[in-house]
Amino acid sequence: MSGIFKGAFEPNIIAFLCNWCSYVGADLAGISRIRYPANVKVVRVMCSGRVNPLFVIYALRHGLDGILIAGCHPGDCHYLQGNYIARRRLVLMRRLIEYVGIDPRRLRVSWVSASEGAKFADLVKEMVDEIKKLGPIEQFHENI
Amino acid sequence: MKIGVYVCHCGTNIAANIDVVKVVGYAATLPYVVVSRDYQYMCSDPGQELIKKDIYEHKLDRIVVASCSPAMHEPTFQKVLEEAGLNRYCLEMVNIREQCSWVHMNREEATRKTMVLVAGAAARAALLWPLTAREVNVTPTALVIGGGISGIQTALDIADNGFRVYLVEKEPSIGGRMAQLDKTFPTLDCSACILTPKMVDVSRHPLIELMTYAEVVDVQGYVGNFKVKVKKKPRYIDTAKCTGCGLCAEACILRGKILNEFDVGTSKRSAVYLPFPQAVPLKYTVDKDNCMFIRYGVCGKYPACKKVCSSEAIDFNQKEEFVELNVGAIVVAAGYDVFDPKIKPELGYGLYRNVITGLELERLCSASGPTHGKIKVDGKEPRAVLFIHCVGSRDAQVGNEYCSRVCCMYTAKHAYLIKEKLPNTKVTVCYIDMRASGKGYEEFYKKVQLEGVQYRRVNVAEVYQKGEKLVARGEDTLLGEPCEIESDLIVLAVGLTPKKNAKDTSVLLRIPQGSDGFFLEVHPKLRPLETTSSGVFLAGCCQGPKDIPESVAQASGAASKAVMLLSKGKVLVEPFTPQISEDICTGCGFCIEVCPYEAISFKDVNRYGYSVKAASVNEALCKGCGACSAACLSGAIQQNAFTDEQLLTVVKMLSGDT
Amino acid sequence: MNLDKAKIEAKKMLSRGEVKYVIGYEIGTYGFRISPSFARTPEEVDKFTLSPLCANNLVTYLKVERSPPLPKGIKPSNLKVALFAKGCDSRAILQLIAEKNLSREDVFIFGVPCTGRIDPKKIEAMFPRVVSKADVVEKDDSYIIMIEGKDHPVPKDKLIFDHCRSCQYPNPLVYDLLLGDEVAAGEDYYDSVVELEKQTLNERWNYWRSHFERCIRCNACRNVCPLCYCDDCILERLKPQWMRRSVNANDNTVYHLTRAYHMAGRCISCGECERVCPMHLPLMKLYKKLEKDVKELFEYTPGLTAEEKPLLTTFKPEDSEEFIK
Amino acid sequence: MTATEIFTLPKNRMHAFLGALSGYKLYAPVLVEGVLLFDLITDLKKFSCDAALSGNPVKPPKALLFPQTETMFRFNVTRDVDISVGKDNEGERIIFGIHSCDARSFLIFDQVFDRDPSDPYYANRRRKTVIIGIACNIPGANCFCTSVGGGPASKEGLDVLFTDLGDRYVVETVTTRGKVLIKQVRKTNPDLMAECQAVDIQKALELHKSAEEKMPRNIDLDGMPKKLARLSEHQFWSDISSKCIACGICTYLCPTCYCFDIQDEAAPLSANVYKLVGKRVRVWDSCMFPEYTLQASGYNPRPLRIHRIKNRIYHKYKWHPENFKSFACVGCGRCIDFCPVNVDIVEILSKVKAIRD
Repeated sequence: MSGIFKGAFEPNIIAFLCNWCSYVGADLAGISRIRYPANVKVVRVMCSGRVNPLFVIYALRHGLDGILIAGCHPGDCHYLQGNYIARRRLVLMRRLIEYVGIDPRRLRVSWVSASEGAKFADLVKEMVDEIKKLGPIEQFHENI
Repeated sequence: MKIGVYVCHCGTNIAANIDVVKVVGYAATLPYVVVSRDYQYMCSDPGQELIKKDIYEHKLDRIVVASCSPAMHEPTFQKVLEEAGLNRYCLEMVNIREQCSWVHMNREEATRKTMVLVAGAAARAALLWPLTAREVNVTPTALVIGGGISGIQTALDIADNGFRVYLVEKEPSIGGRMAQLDKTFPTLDCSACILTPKMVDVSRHPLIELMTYAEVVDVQGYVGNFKVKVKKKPRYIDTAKCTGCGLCAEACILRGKILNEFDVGTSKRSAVYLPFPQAVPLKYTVDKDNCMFIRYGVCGKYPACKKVCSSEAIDFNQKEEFVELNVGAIVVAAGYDVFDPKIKPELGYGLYRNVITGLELERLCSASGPTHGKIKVDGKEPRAVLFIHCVGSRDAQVGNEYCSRVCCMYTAKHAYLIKEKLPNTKVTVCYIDMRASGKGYEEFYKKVQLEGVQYRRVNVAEVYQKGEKLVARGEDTLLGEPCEIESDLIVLAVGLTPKKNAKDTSVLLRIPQGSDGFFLEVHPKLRPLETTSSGVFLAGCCQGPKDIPESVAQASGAASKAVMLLSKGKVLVEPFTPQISEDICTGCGFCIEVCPYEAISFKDVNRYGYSVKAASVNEALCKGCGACSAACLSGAIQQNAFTDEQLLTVVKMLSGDT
Repeated sequence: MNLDKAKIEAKKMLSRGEVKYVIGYEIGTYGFRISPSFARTPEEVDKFTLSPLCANNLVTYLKVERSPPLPKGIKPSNLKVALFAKGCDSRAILQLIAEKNLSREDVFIFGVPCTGRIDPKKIEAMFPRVVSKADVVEKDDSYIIMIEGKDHPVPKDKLIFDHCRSCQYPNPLVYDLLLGDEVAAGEDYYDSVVELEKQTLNERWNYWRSHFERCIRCNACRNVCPLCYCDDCILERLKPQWMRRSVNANDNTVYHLTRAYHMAGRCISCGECERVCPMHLPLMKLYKKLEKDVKELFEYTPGLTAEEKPLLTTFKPEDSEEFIK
Repeated sequence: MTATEIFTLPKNRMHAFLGALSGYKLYAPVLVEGVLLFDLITDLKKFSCDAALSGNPVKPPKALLFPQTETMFRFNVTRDVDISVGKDNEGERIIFGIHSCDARSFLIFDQVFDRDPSDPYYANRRRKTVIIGIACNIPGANCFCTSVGGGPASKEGLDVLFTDLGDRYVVETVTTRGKVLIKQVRKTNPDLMAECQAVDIQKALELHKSAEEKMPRNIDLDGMPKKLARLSEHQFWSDISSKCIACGICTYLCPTCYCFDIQDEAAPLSANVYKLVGKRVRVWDSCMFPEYTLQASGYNPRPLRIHRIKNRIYHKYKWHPENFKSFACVGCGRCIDFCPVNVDIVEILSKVKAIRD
């Protein structure tokens, strides 16, 4: 949790964005100067299909409060089908963490195209608000 | 391991919202970091020199640059590393402009985020290893989408450079908007006269394959090697046989019954038609939405057109065809739509017949237009004509905040033409701000005023009918008092908008649209012709409103960008192929299944004397998506530069933001 | 009797040198224990037994030490392995083939139609400290437990594995020799999973935590699993270290979540992981959940054919988007 | 060893007795989700004698002195490293309800961990732990303590020994430490324990004897080390090992297996100032895992189960005896009870004996 002001809970969220759509979309949000909270930190991958769902477990275990994974819209994948495969994996992973009692809202998957800068910004705002409500991830608290 | 960290101010773009100095101080404490500096403009020559010097002096192994988006300057800094003898893939960039300083206004938060990102980048950099980009050949052919003046110019320039060009136009003829114009400002030369020769050049050019009445429906592949699927809509006319004589149109039983799009509805045509006399190709087209025979299977006893066509060009059995094109570069010259004034009903368009748009006036003025150049309202010549500026431009209410940049001048041209044709008619122009910035424009504006055209700074609120007359009510913003202006004809200076299907095109080519809906260039100043998907360039109004000279200039620019790519003949493909640890691979074949390019296959490897199957990659086929790495259960297959370890170390670092 | 049929065939194959060995079951060293039995000679086949106690999924032996270092000059044998396989075991075989980790011609399968197996934890709780070798026969809806010549009839459902009750595939889906007549499938239910799904997030978390914190990470669940065939498991890797070595509720959770995700669309519900767990972790509640989700979301059931592509390597454009926006 | 003192304690006063052990952390067997485990008793109601008697806890008591995960020290790495060894704030502890076999396992641990140089983590806990045992009247199905020099009522490693006479316990102090403890209890609760009558002592001895006779598994291990020395290359090891699935149950649940692995576990603190905070942990390891002997080069001297099983047997019945004059096995039978594939150490040993050479 990144508390800038003492006490205030600032969710620490990691975002895996695909290089061709979502990362460009995030850049567009910047170019268009659309403001959104600083809680989300982006990791660039070539394709949402690169994201191994076990990254989610790893991130949660290391105390991240939320994980966002964004890729091209179904059908628009730069690599034809990466996002389709990612979708299956992540839908299952989300159900799995929910089943063991981790709030599934901590894992978000979205399709953000290169021209959806505004959507990306909204997505981040929404997710940050949501996770602020959920509070810091307690499950794996004693990290080290 | 020695890492250098470089944080860019980007003038104030970054420094204004991020405490760069603090970040640099922090970076110095990170593992392996031996140098950590900030600079005004890292991408500038001195900035680059700074990095090179450090690489030499401190024997740096890895470089972290925190600046703008890698989409912007990754190649720049990769080159720096190479010039200093480092492998270009030993660079890790941190996007602290587009994804930080430009979106986070709280300096403290933005700085904090930057520090954590830099920490992640440094950790990842330490785990990067040198890679060699692969060279792949470029298909020496270009695709130009859109046959307006921009597309035409682009196609001609590329072809004149000796490269094959496919020019795809969705209408039956090339020519685009310019073909609809009567005269062009400020020189008043006839639009057709300067455009038609170029159209003909296109049709005659040995290296240009013209595909009219066709649309791009799918684009796959990447810079240098795009696979494009084009849909050829059926014309129901065998273009090889059609002589363009026009007898079919004469004979068509729907003759004069169908609105003519080219004349923006100011005239009627047949179901089989030629958009305009100078059309290229000079081939007729059957409009399947209206043709009786196509709609109902019968047209009288026997379709009249078929009866009269001696060359038997009419063929109702034509089906739509799909053709696959391989091209190395794509230029998008998709053009624009004109603003639909119905969105502003207060101006009476569609309500009063004598409220028309500028484009409609163009057709009325045109000698080849429906009225052969005569301007009449209900058969009478208008005694007073009123022009209203900025319809659908600079107007937040309709969501177009931009200036369409051509309306002031084309209205001036219209006013002039009317004065020329009807010297006694009173011509008033209601403007908001007069913009005549182009070469010879201001002079033309003066000239028009001298012709007796009255310019009034009036903000028109509504238009209503008063007997025969139309009354425009508004506020004279110079006098600061309300005013009403009577006229017989009102011409709306409608603005330019993105094409209705711009979104589809954006998806098709994976090029972003700006907030205004026009396609987005990589950089508004320095890379106005390129898009974020490399190998795809922009020409003309699809990138934003332009007048003809600008469009032509940009078209030539885009052409030369494409030619640069094609003539280089090779492009570097990122070496983000996977590496396989054969001793870990279980041979389950998951990676083979998920690979969309069949780049992975089994090979027999010897494991302690046993022959076992293990995955093996064909780098030539691999496009580097990394799906295999995520599919692998044993972690045996790892994508270069995106290994589990390299990615997870970032996760770990970011997790430390507590 | 069916076992005899199998023994005859097994001896034949061994004496002809057609198989490396035959893997079956033999009465264990005490009480209700059953031991996997490797017959390398026709004589050793006589040890074989077949009873409701024979729960082990012998398919797991097709994956352990698949390529042991060979003495110089010795060539790896390419002989078949013959083994007994119940319905679930046969699905493991099919899944292994689908995942290219086994070829059909490498195994000879004695197909065992299965009416369910006895949960050793249950029977040893009911008959504690039984030293002498006991045996069990099935009779209608009950088991006759035979201890030191005394017979104790016990209703089946008191001793049978929970997951056997809802078994959908009691009959081998692939075999070379079927031992006995096919049996009827139980009805498909996920009561315990659904019941857990109904609880709140916190209740579920506490439920799993209370179990996971007991885990000693002995790896029995992983090693016994016929489909955990990586020679080098990512859970033991240090670069990157997916899971810390510390044994505590947190990292044990990581251990089981990782394994569970890796089993998604692959687990064939043989229940071995739960059977071998010395700490009584209700692992089948985890794996049944996966089975249920995979069925619901993708109409997919692993281990039914050798041709089907593994679930997570394929997709349908119309796949569920669920929460994705 | 001082002369023992013997008392009787009514069963229904057990809680009173345990309650009187103030100043100690009390560990005793409790049933958790059907699994018998040593646990810290914070609420005496949680504790039932019958549970404690129902058999050997699944997880051996070594876990209390040699936890599966031990934090050796914490570190804090910036440009330089600073290390802080945790303050030992563990008070005195009592392990109650331990069986004789498990108690003997501490003697074996002492041989390894509490000699010069001694392992501070283990030794420290060892010194602070009083061990109260309960004689086992009914051995478990796979018990063979008597074959490895122990017995169901062996006092080795115990400070106090309880024997269950049905409605009461015979409480016998074994060490001075035990004496002191009992004295303390009696001081605070004078009427709790009575001097033990001769008949009860007699009863207890009979129970001990009958338990010994009931011992289900017996094997004469005389000369085992030498025998093993001669069989190291024998074929039958491969028959033994073919069914092993190489899990860690036998070793983790073994009260005498003491192998461990050492790891640094750290996480970065990357906000504002960078530092790496973490700890060095010691975790149980098992010679049954391939990783156990895997070398950095990738070479593994014990690549196969046959090598590893052999190692386990040899360690317990050859090498350790040769070094310490006692088997590294207390005959608790856990490895047999919980092996999923019925690898039976007694059977293996009998086979070894049976081999003619």
